[in-house]
Amino acid sequence: MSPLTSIVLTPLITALVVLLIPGNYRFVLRLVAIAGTAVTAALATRLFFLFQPGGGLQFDHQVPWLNHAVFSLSYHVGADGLNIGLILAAALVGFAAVGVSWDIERQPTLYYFLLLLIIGGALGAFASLDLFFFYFFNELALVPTFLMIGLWGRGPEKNYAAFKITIYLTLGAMIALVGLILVYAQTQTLDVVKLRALIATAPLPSGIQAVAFPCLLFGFGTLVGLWPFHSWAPLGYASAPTATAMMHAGILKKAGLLALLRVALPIMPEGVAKWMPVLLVLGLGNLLYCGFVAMRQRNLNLLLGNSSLAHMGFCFLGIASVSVIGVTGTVLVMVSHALLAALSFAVSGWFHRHAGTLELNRFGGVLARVPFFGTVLIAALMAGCGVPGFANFAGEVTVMFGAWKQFPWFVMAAAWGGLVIGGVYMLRAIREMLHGELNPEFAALREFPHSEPLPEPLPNIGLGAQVVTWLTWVLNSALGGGIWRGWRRLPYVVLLASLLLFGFAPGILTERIRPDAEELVKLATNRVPTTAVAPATEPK
Amino acid sequence: MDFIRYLDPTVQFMLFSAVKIVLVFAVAMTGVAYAVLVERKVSAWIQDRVGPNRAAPFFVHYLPVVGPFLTKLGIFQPMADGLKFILKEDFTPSYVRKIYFWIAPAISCVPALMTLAVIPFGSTLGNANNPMVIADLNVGILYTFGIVSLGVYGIVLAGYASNSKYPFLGGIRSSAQMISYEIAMGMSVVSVFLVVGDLNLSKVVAYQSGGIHEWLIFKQPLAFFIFLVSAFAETNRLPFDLPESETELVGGYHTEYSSMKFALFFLGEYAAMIGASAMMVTLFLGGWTPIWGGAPASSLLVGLSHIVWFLAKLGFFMVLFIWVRWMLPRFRYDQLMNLGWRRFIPLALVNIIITAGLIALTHK
Amino acid sequence: MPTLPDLLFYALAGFTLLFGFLCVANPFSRNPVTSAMFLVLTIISMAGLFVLLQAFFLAAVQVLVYAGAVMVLFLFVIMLLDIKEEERRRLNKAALGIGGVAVLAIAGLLVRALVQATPLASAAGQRAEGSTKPLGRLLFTEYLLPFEILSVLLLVAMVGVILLSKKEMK
Amino acid sequence: MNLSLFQSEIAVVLLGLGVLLADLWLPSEARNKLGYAAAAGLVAIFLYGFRGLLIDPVHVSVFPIGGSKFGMFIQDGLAVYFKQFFLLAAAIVLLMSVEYSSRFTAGISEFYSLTLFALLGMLFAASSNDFVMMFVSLELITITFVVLNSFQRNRMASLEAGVKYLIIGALASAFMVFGIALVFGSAGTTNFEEVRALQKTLAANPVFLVGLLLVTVGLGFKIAAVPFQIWAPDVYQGSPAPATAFLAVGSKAAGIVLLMRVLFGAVPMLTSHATKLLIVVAAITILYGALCAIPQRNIKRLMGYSSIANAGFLLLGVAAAPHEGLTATLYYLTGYLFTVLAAFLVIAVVLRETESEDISVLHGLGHRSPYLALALTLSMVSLAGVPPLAGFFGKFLLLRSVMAAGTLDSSYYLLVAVAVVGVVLSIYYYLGIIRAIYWGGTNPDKSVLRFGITTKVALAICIAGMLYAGVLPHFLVQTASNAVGSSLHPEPVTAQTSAAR
Amino acid sequence: MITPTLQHYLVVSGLLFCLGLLGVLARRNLLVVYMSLELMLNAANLALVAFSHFNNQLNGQVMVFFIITVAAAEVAVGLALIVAIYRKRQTAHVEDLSSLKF
Repeated sequence: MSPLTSIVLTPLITALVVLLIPGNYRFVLRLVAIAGTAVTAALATRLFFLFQPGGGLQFDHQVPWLNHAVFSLSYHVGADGLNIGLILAAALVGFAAVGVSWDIERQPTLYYFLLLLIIGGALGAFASLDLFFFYFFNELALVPTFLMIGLWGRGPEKNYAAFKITIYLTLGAMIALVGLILVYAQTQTLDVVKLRALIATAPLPSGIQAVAFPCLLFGFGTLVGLWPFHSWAPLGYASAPTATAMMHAGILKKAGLLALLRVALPIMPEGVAKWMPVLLVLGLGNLLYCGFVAMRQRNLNLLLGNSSLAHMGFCFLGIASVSVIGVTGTVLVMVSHALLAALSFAVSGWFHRHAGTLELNRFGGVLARVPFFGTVLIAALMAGCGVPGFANFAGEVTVMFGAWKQFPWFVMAAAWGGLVIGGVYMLRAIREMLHGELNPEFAALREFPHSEPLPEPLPNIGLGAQVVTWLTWVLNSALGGGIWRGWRRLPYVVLLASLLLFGFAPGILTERIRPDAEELVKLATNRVPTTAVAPATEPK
Repeated sequence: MDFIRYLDPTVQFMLFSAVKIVLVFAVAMTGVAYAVLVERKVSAWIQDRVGPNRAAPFFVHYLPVVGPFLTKLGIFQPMADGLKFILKEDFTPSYVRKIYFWIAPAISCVPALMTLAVIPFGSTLGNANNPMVIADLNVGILYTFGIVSLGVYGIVLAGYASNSKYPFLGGIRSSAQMISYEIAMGMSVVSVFLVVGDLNLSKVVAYQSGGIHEWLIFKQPLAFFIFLVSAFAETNRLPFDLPESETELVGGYHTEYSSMKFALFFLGEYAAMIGASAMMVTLFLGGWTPIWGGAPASSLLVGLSHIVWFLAKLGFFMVLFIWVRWMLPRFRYDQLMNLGWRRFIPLALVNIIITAGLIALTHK
Repeated sequence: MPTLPDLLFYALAGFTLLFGFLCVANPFSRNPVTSAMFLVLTIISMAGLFVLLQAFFLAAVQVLVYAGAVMVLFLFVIMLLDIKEEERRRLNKAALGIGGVAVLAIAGLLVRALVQATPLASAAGQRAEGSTKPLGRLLFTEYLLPFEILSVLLLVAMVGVILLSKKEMK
Repeated sequence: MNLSLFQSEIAVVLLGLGVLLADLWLPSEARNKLGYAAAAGLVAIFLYGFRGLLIDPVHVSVFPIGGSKFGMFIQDGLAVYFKQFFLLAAAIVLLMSVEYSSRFTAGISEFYSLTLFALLGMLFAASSNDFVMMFVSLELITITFVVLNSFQRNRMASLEAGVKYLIIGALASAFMVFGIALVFGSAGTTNFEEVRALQKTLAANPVFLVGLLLVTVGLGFKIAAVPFQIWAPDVYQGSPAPATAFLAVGSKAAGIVLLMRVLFGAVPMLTSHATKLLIVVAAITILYGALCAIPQRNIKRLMGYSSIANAGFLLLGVAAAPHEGLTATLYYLTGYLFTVLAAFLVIAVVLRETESEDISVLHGLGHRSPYLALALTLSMVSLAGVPPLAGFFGKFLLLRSVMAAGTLDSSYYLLVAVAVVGVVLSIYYYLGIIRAIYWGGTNPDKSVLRFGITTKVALAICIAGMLYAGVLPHFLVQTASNAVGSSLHPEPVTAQTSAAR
Repeated sequence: MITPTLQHYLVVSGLLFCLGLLGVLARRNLLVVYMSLELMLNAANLALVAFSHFNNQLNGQVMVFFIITVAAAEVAVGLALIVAIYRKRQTAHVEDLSSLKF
C-alpha cells in the first residue's frame, strides 16, 4: 500500500476498530484512538521528510474506482508541494485533537468514531488528486461535525450552531459540487493530473468557465469562511467540542483553499482573470470586517473564531495575487494557521473545561495559577497577531510580499491594518485573561486540578485475562488518574513545537511549496483565447 | 294475409315482433293470474282444504252444471283479485320517499317480463324466417342475466323508499341474496355453454333437439340442480323468501304497499317465476322440443304443438315452484348465504372444470 | 334521411350525458341513492350505445356487471350505512368553482383533440363484430397474461374485502 | 408462450398462494413465521435471478405471446434489473412486517401474501411492453396497496390512508385508462414497440398526444410527482410502517420503470421534445417535497414528503434522459431502496412500541438501541446525500447527467439550481431526525428496544447496501448502465444537438 | 342530423369523462365520488368500444373487459373500506376524513 493511502486509511480503520469496542471500555477506546492517530502522525512526519522538494508529484497512488464508458472516476492520491505540509499538519492536529479529548465521558465510542472519521476525511481530502474523492473525503466530516456539536457541544446555542454550520457547509459544498460536475461533464475526468494535461491542449470553453469558476469560488469559499458567507464559523467553533473546533478551524477549512488552488486556478485561467478582483475585495472583507468583529468579542472562543476568519483573508489575498510568492505564502499561512488555530482552540477548550467560562472580563491574572496553559495561550495569541518566530509571521509576510506587486497601495494598507487590528485584540485578550488582578473566582484553578476519579475496573473477563485486566487498570489509573499526568501536555507541546519550527525555519516548507506554486501560477495566468475551440469530448 | 309479403322486410320484421310481444305479454299476464290460482289451489290441496271456490260473475251461476263446477274450480278468482287490486284504495304512507316508492313496483316487474324476450317459446309457425322468439340474440343468456340482475332494484328501492324497519331489512337481504345467487346461477350455466358452444338460446335448444336423451338436464345434472335452487333464491320463493318472510318481516319490502302497487310486486314475482321456469326449460329440458325430439316446425300445426310442449314444460316448473313452497321450511339467513357461497359456487366451479376437462379430452 | 340507428345514437348519447350529469351534479337532490340510480340509467344507456357499436357481448356484460352487481353493491352500502347527511350539507362553492373551471379546461382540451380523431386507414373493409367467440379467442390467446394477472387481482380484492369487513377479533 | 420466462413471477404467485393456504392449517402462533418463509423464498428467487443478471447482462429478448408481432411481456436487461430490485425490497419488507406484526389485529399471513401479490404486480410492471399489461399490473399494485394501507383496521388513520389511496389511485387509473383508450384508438395498437414504430406519424396526432399525456398523468400519481402528489403524505402517515416502506420503494419504482418504458420505449422521439415539461415537473416536485417536509413533526408524514422530493430527484434523471440520466436514476433508486428500507425498519420497531408517531418518539434512541440509532442516522445521511453513502453518489450521478444535458438546453442548469436548493433544504429535516435521535430531548420510555435477529440482519443488509453502493459503486453503475443500454431506445440526441449548435 | 361517426362517440365519451371528473372534484360524499370515478372508467369504455368498432379491432373490447373487471374489484375493496370507516367514524364524507391533517 502506498504511504499516502496508509496515512489516509489508518484513522479510518481505527475508527472502525473503535466502533467495535463497547462504550464501557473507555480506556481502551482512548488508547486505541490515540495510538491510531499517533501512528498517522508518525507516518505523516516521515512522509514529509521523505518528500523531495521540487520533485513534482510524489507518492502517487491510483486505483480505478468506477470504470464506465461515461462515468469514470478513480481513487488517486499523491503529494506535491501544495498538500504535503497540510497532510503533516492534519496528522499532527488529528493526534492533538484526540489527545485533548481524554476527558470525554459520554458515549465515547461514538465520539472517537466521529472524530477519527473527521481526521481520516481531512487527510483523504488533502491527499486526493481526484476531485471527486477530494469532495467525498471532505464531506465525510459534515455529519460528524453536526453530531459532535449536538452531542458534546457547549453553550445554549449549540443546536442552532449545529444546524447553521451544517447547512452552510452543505450549501457551500453543493455549489462547489455543481462547479466540479460542470467540469466533469465537460472533461469526463476529475483527476487533477489528467485535467491539467487536458487543459494544456484543450482549454475549457469560456461558457463553462464563466459558470464553473464562480461556483467553485463561492462554494469552496463558503467552506473556508469567505466574507460574507462566514457567519457560521465563529458560532460553530464556539459551540463545538474542543476537538471538533480544532479540526474544523485548523484543518477542514484549508480543504476549501486547497481545492481553489488545485482546480480553480490551474484549469480556468479565464475565470481567474475575471474573478480574482472580486476575491480580493472579499478577502479584504475577511481581513477587516472579521477583524473588527473579533475586536468586539467578549468571549475568547468567538474572538478566536473571528480572528481565524481574518487570517483566511491573507490566504484569499495570496490566491488573488496569482503570483508565485503570494501562492507560496498562502500555502504557508494555511499550514501555519492549521497548527495555530488548533492550538488556540485546544487551549481555549482547556480553559473552558477547567474554568467553566470563556468570558474575557471574568478572567484576570490566571497566568500565575496555570503557568503552562497560560504560556501556551500567550504563545497562540502572539502567533495569531503575527509575531516573528511563529510560522504565521513567515506566511503572512510572504503573502504581503506577493501581494505587494500586484495590488494598489490601499490593499496593502488594508492588509497591514488587518494585522494591526489583530494585534490589538490579541494583546487585549492576553491582558484581560492572564495578567492583572486575579479574579478570586479562579483562585482554585490548577493545571491538573482535582484528582480525577479512578476509572472503574474493567469487567472480569475470565481467569486468564485477570492479569491483563489488572495491568490495564493500573496503566489507566496512571495515565488518566493522577500519578503522572504531565503527558497530557503533549498535544499542546507538539502543536506549539511545530509552530515554532516552521516559524524559525520556514524554508522547510517554502522549498517544498515553491516549485508547485510556480507551476500553478503559470497555468493560472495562461490566458490563451479559448473561444475558437470547443473541444468537449462527447460521451459515447 | 298476402299483403304482408309485399311489405318492406324491416316493417315485416317489426310487425311480427310486435305481434309476438303482444302475444307473449298476454300469455305471461294470464299465466301470472292463473299461477296465483294454481298456487292457492295447490296449497289448499296440500293442506287438505278446498281453496278458492266462490268468486264468479253473476251469470255463471245460472249456467247449468258447468256453472257451479267452474265456480268451484275458482277460475274467476284471479279476475276478482285483479278487480280488488284496482279498486282498493291506494294508500301511500306519509313518511315514505315518494318517487322511489312509486317507481319501485314498476322496476320490479318490468325486468321480469323482459327476460321473456329471448326465450324461444316455439320453433316456427311454418315460416322459417319467423322463429318463435321475440329477439334471437347471440348473447341471449347474458341478456337474461343482465335483465334479471336489474330486478333486484325494485326490491331494494322498495325497501329503501318505505323508510321503515321491516321493508328496509327486506331490501338489504334481498340485494345480498340476489347478488350471491346470481353468481352461482351464472357459473352453473357456464358449463352448459361449454357443452353447447354458444350463448344463443335458440342454439341451445337446437342442441337438445335430438330427444329426451339429449336434454342437458341429463348431461349437466349438477348444473341443473344449482340453477334450480338458485332460481328459487333469485325469485325470492320459499324456502328462500327471506326478503319478504311474513313471519319475521311481516312481508318485507312490500309491507308498506297496497293496492295496485302491491299487485305489481306480485306480478313481478310470478313473472320472474315464469321467466326462471322458461329459462330452465330452455336450458335443460330441450325448450320447445318434444321428448322424442324434432326439427323446427314446417307447418302451422306442428309449430303450435311445439308451443304447447313448451308451455307444458313451463307448467311443470311452475307447479314445482308452488309445490316446493308448501313442502320446505324457510332457511335461516346464514344458512342461505352459506349454501350459496360455500356450496354452490365451489360446486359450480368444479363442474365447470370437469366439463371443460372432458370436452378438452374428447374434443378432436 | 336519418335512419333508426342514427336517431337511437342521438337519443342514447343524450340520455347518457343527461343521466351522467344528474348522477354527479343533480340540482334537485344530493341523495346518494338518486346518484346511484342515475348512474344505473347512464350505464344502461351506454349499453345501448355499445349495441349500436355492435359490441353485444360487452353491452350485456356492462349491464350484468355494472348495473346488476356493482351498482347494487353501492345501493346496498348506501342503505346499510343509511347515509342521509348529504342532503343537509351545503355544497362547497369554492371547490365546485375551482373544480368546474379545471374540468372545463380539461373538457376543452379533450374535445378539441377528440373532434380530430379519424378511424385508422387500415380499418376499411373487414368488420369486427363483438360477438363472444372472437372476443374469447383474443382473451385467451393474446391477452392471456393480463387475464391471469387480473385473476390474481380478483383474489387480492376478495382477500382484502374479507379482511376489511370481518368483525373485529378479540 | 415460453413459461421459463415467467419463472420468478410463477414462483412468487405460488409463494403467495402457499402463504394464503398455509394460514389455514398453521396454528395461530406459528403464522408469524410464515413471513420468514416467504422472505426466504423471495431471497431464493432473488439469488436465482441474479444468475441471469450476472451471466447475460445485455440480454435482450422480446417474446411474443399470442398473435402480435411483439409480445406484451418483455424480459430484457431493464426488466431483470427491476425484478431483482423488487424482490429484494419485498424480502426486506416481509422481514419488517414480521417485526411489526404485533400491531396487526388480524390476518398477518394475509399481509404477507398481499405483499407478495403486490410484488407480483411490480414484477409484471417491470416486464410490461404493452399499455394493457401496464394498466393491469399497475392496478394489481394499486388495489393490493389499498388493502395493505388500510390493514390496521382499528386505526382510523390507516383506514383513511386506504380510502385516500383508493380514491386518488382510482382517479389516476381513470386518467390512465382514458389515455390508453385514446392511444389505442389513434395508434391502432397498444404495444410499446409498435407504437414506437409509428411515432413519427403519431407525433402529429392530437388524440394520441392527449392520450399519452393522460397516461403520464396516471404514472405521475404513482410516483407522487407534483401536481399528483397530494395523496402521498396522508397515505404514508396513515399506513402501517411496512406498507409505507413498500409503497415508498416498490410502488414508486414500478412507476419509474413504467415511465421509462413509456417515455423511452414507446415514444422516445416525443420525449426528447418534451424535456421542458419534465424539467418543470421535476423541479417543482423537488421543491415542494423539500419545503413541505421542513415543518413536519410526524416521522411517517415527513418520509412522505421526503419521498415526494425524491420522486423529483428520480425525475431529474428521466428529464436528463438518454443513457446516463436513466442509469443515474436506476442507481439512485437502488440506493434509495436500501436507505428507505433501513429507515422504515427502524421506524417500524420504534413505532411498534408506541402509539405516537411524533419525532419525539425517537428521543433517546441513541441510548435505547445504538444499533437502530446508527442505522437510522446512516439512512438519513444517505437521504441527505452525504458521502460515503449511496444517496450521495446517486445525486452526484444525477446532477452530472443533468449537467451534461445542460449543454443542449440551458434550462437544465435551472434544474441543477433547484436540485441544489432541494438538497440543502433536505439537510435541515434529515438532520432534524438525527438530532432527535441523539440530543433532541428525553424520552420517558428508557427501556431497551428489543427486536428480532431478522430485523438485525435486514438492517445489516440495508446498511451494507448503502455503503456498498456508495463506496464501491462500480458494479451497480455498470449493471444499471447495461440494463438501460440493452432495453431502451432513447432517440439519439446527436442530430438534435448538431442542429442546436 | 348526420350519421354518427367516431368523433361523435368520442365527444360523448370525453364529456362523460369530464362529468365524472367534476363529480370527483366537487362532491364530498365518498360514495358519490366513487360513482363519479366509475363514470370516468365508463367513459373510457365507451371510447374503447367506439375505437374498436370504427377501427375494426377487437382488442379494444378486450381492454373494456379488463376495465370492467378492475372496476368491479376496485368497487368491492372500496365499499368494504367505506363500510369499515363508517363503522369507526359514522361518516362517509371526504371532509370528515381529517385525522391525517397536521
